[in-house]
Amino acid sequence: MAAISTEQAGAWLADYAQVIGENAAMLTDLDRQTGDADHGSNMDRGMKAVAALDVSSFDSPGALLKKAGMTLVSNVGGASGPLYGTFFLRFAGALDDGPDDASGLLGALRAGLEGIEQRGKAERGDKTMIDALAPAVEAFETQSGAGTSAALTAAAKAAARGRDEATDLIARKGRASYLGERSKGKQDPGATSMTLLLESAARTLGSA
Amino acid sequence: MAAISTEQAGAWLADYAQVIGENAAMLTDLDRQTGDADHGSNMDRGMKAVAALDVSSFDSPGALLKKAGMTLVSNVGGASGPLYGTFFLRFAGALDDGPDDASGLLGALRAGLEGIEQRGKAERGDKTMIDALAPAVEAFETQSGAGTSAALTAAAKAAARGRDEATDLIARKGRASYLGERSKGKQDPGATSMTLLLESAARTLGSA
Amino acid sequence: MKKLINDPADVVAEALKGVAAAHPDRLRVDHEQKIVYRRDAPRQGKVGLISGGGSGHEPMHAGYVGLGMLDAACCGEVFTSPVPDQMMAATTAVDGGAGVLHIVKNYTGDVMNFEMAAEMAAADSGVRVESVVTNDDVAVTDSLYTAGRRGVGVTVLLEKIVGAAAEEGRDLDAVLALAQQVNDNGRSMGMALTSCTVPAAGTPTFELADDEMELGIGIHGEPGRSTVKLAPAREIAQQLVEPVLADHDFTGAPAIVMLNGMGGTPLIELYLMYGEVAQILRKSGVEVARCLVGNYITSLEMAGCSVTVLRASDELLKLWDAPVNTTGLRWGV
Amino acid sequence: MKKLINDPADVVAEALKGVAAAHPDRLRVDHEQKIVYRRDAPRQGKVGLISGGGSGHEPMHAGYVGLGMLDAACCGEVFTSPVPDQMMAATTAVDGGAGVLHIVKNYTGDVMNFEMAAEMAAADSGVRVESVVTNDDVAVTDSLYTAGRRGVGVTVLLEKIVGAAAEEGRDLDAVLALAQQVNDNGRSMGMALTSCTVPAAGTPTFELADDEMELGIGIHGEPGRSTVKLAPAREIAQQLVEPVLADHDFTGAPAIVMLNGMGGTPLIELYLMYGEVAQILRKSGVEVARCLVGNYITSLEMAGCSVTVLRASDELLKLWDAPVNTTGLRWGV
Ligand SMILES: Nc1ncnc2c1ncn2[C@@H]1O[C@H](COP(=O)(O)OP(=O)(O)O)[C@@H](O)[C@H]1O
Ligand SMILES: Nc1ncnc2c1ncn2[C@@H]1O[C@H](COP(=O)(O)OP(=O)(O)O)[C@@H](O)[C@H]1O
Ligand SMILES: [Mg+2]
Ligand SMILES: [Mg+2]
Ligand SMILES: [Mg+2]
Ligand SMILES: [Mg+2]
Repeated sequence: MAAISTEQAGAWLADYAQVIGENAAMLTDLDRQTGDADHGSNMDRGMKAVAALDVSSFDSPGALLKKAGMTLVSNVGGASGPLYGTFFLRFAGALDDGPDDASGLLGALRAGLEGIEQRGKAERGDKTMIDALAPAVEAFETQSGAGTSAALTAAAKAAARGRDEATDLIARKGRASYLGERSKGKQDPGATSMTLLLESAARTLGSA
Repeated sequence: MAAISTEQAGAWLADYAQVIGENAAMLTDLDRQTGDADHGSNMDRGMKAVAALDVSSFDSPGALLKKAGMTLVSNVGGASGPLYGTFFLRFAGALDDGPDDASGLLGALRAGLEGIEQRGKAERGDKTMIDALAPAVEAFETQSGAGTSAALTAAAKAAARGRDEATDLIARKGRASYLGERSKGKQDPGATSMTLLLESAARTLGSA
Repeated sequence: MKKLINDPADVVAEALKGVAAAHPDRLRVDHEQKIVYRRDAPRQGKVGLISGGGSGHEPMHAGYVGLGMLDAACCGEVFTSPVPDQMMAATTAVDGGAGVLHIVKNYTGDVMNFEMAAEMAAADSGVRVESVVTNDDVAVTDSLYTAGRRGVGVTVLLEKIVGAAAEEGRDLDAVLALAQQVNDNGRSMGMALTSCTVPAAGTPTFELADDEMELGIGIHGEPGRSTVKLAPAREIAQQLVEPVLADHDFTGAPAIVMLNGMGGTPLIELYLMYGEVAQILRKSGVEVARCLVGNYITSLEMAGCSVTVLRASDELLKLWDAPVNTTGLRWGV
Repeated sequence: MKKLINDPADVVAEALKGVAAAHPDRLRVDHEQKIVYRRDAPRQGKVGLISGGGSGHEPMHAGYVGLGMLDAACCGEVFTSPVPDQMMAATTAVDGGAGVLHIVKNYTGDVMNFEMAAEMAAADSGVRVESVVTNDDVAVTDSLYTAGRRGVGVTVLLEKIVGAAAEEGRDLDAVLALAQQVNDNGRSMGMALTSCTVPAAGTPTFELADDEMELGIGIHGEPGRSTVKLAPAREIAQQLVEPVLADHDFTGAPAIVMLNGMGGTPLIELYLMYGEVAQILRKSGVEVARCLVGNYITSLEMAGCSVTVLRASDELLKLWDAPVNTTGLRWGV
């Protein structure tokens, strides 16, 4: 038994796919301002493919989330494909191997973060999705004693705060880094989609 | 002795060159609406070259105007180059060979008109420069008894009238003919520059 | 107006400086007269081929000067036919004793200027000059009450095929007859998504709303036959191919097809359009033997495309496949 | 948005249909995986060359597949790098036993996707894969606090030169070393007069006033280093060439120069720009041995251009001149 059920993992992916669909235009528009105007369509293409997976055919949440990660790698491309793909692949591995309480989820989140850091060679403060995910993992850790639900809510809030704080930064990784000073004041698309992912987790994995 | 002096011919060309310079943008704009947006720059390029001729080096008005015609042919291109070039070449020949009164000028104008008709294979009503020139020649003929000055004034007025009447026609020659019905209501650039030529003649050849 | 230019009056002269700088191995440029020559012209015994027209249609015509195609291209101002002096000079310069063919697109200005040049050449130089006037544009349906069909895409195919025949050593009569045959068997139709801006004019030649396109355009940025609702590529392909097929029988013979960009449309869209066109042709029983997809005869930065179909034959295909070495078309060498 | 397309989501797939329809003699298209193969791949004993990237840069890369250049091109969505599955499939398909070189442009997405593909290929198929990452864009001056210099124009020259070496039968180590040498000796700089519109986004990526231009752009319609006042071609040439020459020594060796259009700029302007660039290079003591003028690596319908200069050698010129038969570059065959 892992920290969440396969059904919960499925609900998370379904919810995120829907949220991404609803926010694709907004994400692409953010990417228009500091990148190449495709982050929303990239994520949407990927999550549509993920949403088409048959949840009932997977016998563990890790198996499902691993397939989701591979599906993202195979369908998204760009920077976000390998990064989100790696996130889910690592998350999945740690989840199935971890304990069945909040600390299991924490381990999975941390593994996902480390995967993104390794793949993208970026760190906090570079104005990327890491600026939403890293504070979220921290907040989850701080609150994990209060149970998964409270920890996820705190994580989602921290992600949003991290996303907003990153807006004032100068990008040092990814396409936005070419803008130098001009990236200041623009909200990062990846940090935005990452915040949506954690908000979606809070909605769907809370009762774990 | 021809119907006009070499100096008068020179004054005509100089005046027309100036008028074309002033109206080049307007002519190009008319051509933008029914053609390819170059009639003003075409005529201006040609008349600038004509204005650079040394009038004092020609020993007859015909010699000067012939050179002007050749200069237009060599510098304008497009439809208007051969047409205005032919006009001046034929005008020049008839002028030097003709009598030294108004009828000499009439013969020259008529020769110019015929040259344009032959070169362009167009006729009155096709919505071209002919629609200004042909009525001008007629009016000149009607008024030629009253002297060159009166005849030229009548010719210029008739040209303007012809130009305006042509606006309602459907073009059947030149680039505007591709527009079919859509050419209706648009003023023809060539009829406009031709009217300017006759107005210029009225100003400069009137005392002939 | 946003263009990579200096003074609008110098665009053609300065572009020719670039052509001369880029291709000294293959071309020679007479900057005074604005004529682009094949480096090794005149070729003794070979029929000389010259063409020309307004500039703004690049690569046509200067891009088609070289082995297996034109001997010279006379460059007019933007969208303004060249002057007879240019054609005269080019005619004299490329004549290798076998006469010269003038390839003229059917526009009033081009026809008159080439006519004057041919008259003068006959009188002055004694070079035998023949002319072919291309008029393949099916958008002009009425040729009695118009200046007649415009010469568009077929001009490119004709210059290639006739160029190969001249290179082979055919005589002027044979080359002229072949040119006529190519023109008679080719048809084109074009459309625009946007207008273009003549440098000296400074503003777009026509206006189109965001949901409109122009159907039946020529190549001078002039408005077309009609302004219609913007449509998906699939329908546009239909609107272009149907009038072409309705005007000539293209079945039962190999066809050479050109999907041409007007200058501002990216290659990805041209290939997409070609896919649509190819499908319609297949369904209509037209067997495409050779094709070109790209910018070959353009209207400055206009967005849009045109379709040209030529009814070919084994002989025409052989000439098509013959070596050509120009900056715009190159193969076999 | 005015484009010759059907559904924005289908642009790449449908353009590939057109590519397949147009060039069955030279190319084979895997529509499922969006890979364009050289018709006769794999070639036994030849190092396989694959490249790929987002679409919207045509003719790059599919236009460079063929004899003397690439064996396969993996086509991503518009401006989105392809996915590892594509590179994996292409790698396996083109391997002729001599290993495969991945030619990657330095963008975060491209690098990561190709990296994953190489990892997977090494694990799964046993094919030896090496990679070269091009990064020639001098507009990115700071590579510590950015994703590093972008891979732009040099990629085209590299694919040609390295393609000739692979065709000659050189082994993977030699081909890789040559690729590194070409990348190390080439520099580029680009500018835009207008933005472009990603089909799926529907609005232009950035805004520019009528009197502004964007300097130091990449090839994804992303804004550049700075927005500056629109200038005459002569000054723009200076603004592009100076940083290129400041970054590398191009004197004392033959140079290969590319004046590249971004997709929406007509050839007449590109030649005009080349004239300006050639003059500056001459004055700076750079001897241009070969050049390309045209649309070779584009950003959809963006108006603008880039300059690439490669310090060559007799050996590189020999490889440059070797036969190439792709839809985007062709000579000697
Ligand atoms: N090296 C990196 N590490 C982590 N995240 C990154 C990195 N580079 C880019 N990103 C994230 O990816 C987002 C852009 O994704 P997307 O637009 O889909 O890819 P692309 O930039 O290839 O078009 C950025 O907003 C940023 O958050
Ligand atoms: N066949 C013709 N006969 C007489 N005038 C003509 C003919 N064709 C065109 N024109 C005149 O030429 C004018 C256009 O000249 P211009 O714009 O300089 O040449 P082009 O049409 O080659 O660009 C038209 O407005 C018309 O008056
Ligand atoms: Mg992006
Ligand atoms: Mg005109
Ligand atoms: Mg014109
Ligand atoms: Mg992208």
